[in-house]
Amino acid sequence: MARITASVYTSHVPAIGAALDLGKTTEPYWQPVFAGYDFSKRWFDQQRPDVVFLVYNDHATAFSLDFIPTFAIGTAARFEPADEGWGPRPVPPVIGHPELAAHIAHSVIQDDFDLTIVNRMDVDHGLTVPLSLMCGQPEAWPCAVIPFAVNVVQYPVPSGRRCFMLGQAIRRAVESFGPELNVQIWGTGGMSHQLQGPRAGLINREWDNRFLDRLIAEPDALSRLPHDDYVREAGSEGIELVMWLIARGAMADIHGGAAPKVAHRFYHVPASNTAVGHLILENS
Amino acid sequence: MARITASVYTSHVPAIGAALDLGKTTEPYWQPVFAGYDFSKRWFDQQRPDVVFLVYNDHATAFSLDFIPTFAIGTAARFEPADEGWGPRPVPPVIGHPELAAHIAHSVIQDDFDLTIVNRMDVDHGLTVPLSLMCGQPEAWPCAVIPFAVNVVQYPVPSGRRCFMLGQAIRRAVESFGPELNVQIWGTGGMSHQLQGPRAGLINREWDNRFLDRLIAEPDALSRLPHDDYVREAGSEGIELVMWLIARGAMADIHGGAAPKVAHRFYHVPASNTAVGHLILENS
Amino acid sequence: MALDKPYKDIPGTTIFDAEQSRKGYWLNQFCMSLMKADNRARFKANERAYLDEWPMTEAQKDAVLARDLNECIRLGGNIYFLAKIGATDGKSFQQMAGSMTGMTEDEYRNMMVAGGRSVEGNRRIGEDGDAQAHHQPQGQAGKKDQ
Amino acid sequence: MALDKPYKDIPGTTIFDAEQSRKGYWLNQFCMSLMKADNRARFKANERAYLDEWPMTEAQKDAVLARDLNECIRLGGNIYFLAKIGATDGKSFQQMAGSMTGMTEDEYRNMMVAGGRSVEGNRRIGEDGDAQAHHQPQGQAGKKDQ
Ligand SMILES: [Fe+3]
Ligand SMILES: [Fe+3]
Repeated sequence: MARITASVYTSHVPAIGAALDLGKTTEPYWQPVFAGYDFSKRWFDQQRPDVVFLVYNDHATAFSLDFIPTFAIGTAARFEPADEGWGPRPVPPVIGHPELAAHIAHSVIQDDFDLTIVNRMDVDHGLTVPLSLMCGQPEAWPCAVIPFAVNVVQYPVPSGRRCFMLGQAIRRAVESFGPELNVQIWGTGGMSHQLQGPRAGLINREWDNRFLDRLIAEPDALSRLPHDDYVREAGSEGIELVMWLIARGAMADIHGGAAPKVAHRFYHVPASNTAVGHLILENS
Repeated sequence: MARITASVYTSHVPAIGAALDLGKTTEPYWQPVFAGYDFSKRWFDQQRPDVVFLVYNDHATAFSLDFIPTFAIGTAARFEPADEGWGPRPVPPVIGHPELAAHIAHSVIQDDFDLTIVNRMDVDHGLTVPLSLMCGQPEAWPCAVIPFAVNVVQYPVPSGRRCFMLGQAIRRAVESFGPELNVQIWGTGGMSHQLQGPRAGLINREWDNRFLDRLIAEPDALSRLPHDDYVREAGSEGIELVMWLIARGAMADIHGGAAPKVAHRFYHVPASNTAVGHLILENS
Repeated sequence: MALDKPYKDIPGTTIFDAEQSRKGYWLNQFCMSLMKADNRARFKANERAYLDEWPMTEAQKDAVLARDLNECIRLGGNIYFLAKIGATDGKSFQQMAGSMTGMTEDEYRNMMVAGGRSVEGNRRIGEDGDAQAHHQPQGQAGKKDQ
Repeated sequence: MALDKPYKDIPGTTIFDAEQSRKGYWLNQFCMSLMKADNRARFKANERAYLDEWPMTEAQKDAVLARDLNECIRLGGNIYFLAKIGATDGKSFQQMAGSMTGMTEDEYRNMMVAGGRSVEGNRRIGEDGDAQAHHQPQGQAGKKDQ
């Protein structure tokens, strides 16, 4: 039986990818950011997941305004890093897990989540930067990845509550998959940032850390936070944090299990325009 | 305030479109089919709706396997009739209603339906044949049309129950739109038909008529019918009937209003491979 | 997979689910390509050469060349995609659907005019309806080949 | 429209909803076109001519030519789409974001290194934070033009 063993939460700032790709990780500006992931890389290496179910958002890369899916699951065998206007990141292609992805799609749609199934798409920094942060710079990514894209660009975006419920459905789906698999679920994006208008550069350290506290200790209550709070308190792009609730909803304690172990927690300001938050939760 | 005044249900057989486009409507084979819509055309002409919210499915036309949205709402200003391999049907372009469509998308997504928003797509016979049946062959379609595409091609497709709940959310959305508009909602596809395998040509007259009875009188109970019953009893493509439940869910009686008036009911076998069913329900 | 797939025991019927879709991905995408007039012309000029441009299995290519729609469906094809081959050949949906039963065009058309195929005996594999495996092919078209 | 849009009273912030999206459709689709190297080259060779290929409003074209991102956003642009213009110009997200505040690159970068912009006074229109309309432009870059 496939099992979700852990969840990982992390910002996916494009400048982090650029810093990594251009060899700037030891510069004074970037060193503290990457230091926050030293533990994570060792941890990931020990965990050896077979599959990462990676929740992220597309940033006007694979999806233009012609087509805006609220939730899209990638069921293809392979996804190429996208050219976001600077050329594709020099990272390996993403190898999918079509069988598990199709199984999850089947189960979750029967659970009344109206997914869009995607068999061809390129993946942008939202997906590849978290992989780089957790896996470093390997020749090939060490595991299969199922891309799961959430619309957080055009409003209305799905509510935190909807995301949290979806995470629960994903857990049911994974645990009904026959083959023995070690599956992790990652929620990416956030933390506080705003990339537009005279309010650009907003950072709310207190709010972010309270979000991390509550994500660990009271995710159910946190999932009821309205969008308005995210935008007002954590910036217009802080809304990406709803995606973390998908990963959190898939953890064992939401389904009657024991509380997760906090394996790692990290917070740093800034990376480019953004506060970097990062959390690793293990199921016992 | 915008109001849903009536719902229309009809099969959308491609051969009906071909018969119409090729001037065969008076041939003995086709005459009884079109006769069933004589009342409907007069009725439609009297009703003069401003907008038709048209629920249909795409038949591997706008959506290939690259991209399979469970529910897709067309928010564009205009949609062209698609070339399905025989050249586009000689019918007018479909003029959308971007404001109402965007309003419905906003409202329904906030109601936890995970729509895909589509700003560019061609529309196939699933959408244009019902328009032809109800409006005849005008120079321009007499009202705006919001295309709403449901995946009933690749399993799992949304359940009847999910569709019925969605109809209710659509009603709430329409009735919260400020401008005064006469809106109809149409559910298309079905009735019994199977286009594949040694069981092709299946027709289940008793089941179809029972479906019509129950759609009128006990839609809530009907919406709980599992997919399996549709396929087993009404053929593999009979599953399209779940789309009728979206239109039915948007009627007033589901929201505490009076039972709808059955303005018209029609059933005929065959049109090509398919049983033709048709129903008009008016809110009082 | 412990999924709810009750539709596996319906005779003469293949439900196009994610499993079939994966199997038939390139077959179906090839079919989609026939929505463009250029591609239809290139396909008709040399079917084999056109098919060889696609990463389909040999079995899928053979089934397309033979216009064996039952085999195409078994190999992951979906009827709405396969219909683009029919459109290229100038065939109607009724001709395509009929071709999967073993009936001649007239036989199938007459069955439909008479009210279509009955569901009796065709609900579950193991009953005795005309869509059951042991009654195939059903009509004269298939019998000619035997 | 009686929709729940509580986000209308946040200072210096435009939420990209269906209304903005409709307004900015062609502006944003123009931006998407810059993801192809060919189009970037054509745009750079003659910006005005390239823009004239798109059914954008004159105001949208002018805002793009002036690289006035605040105006682009007001006219329906979304930052992730507009970022393709920045990429074409070789600008980072930090440079683009900073350009909307009236600060110089250094001023904005220093603000971020010092912990970013505070939310105090910037939650609601009518408070007195630095993102409020009556404090624009915030830095030296904007002041030069006045
Ligand atoms: Fe992001
Ligand atoms: Fe249909």
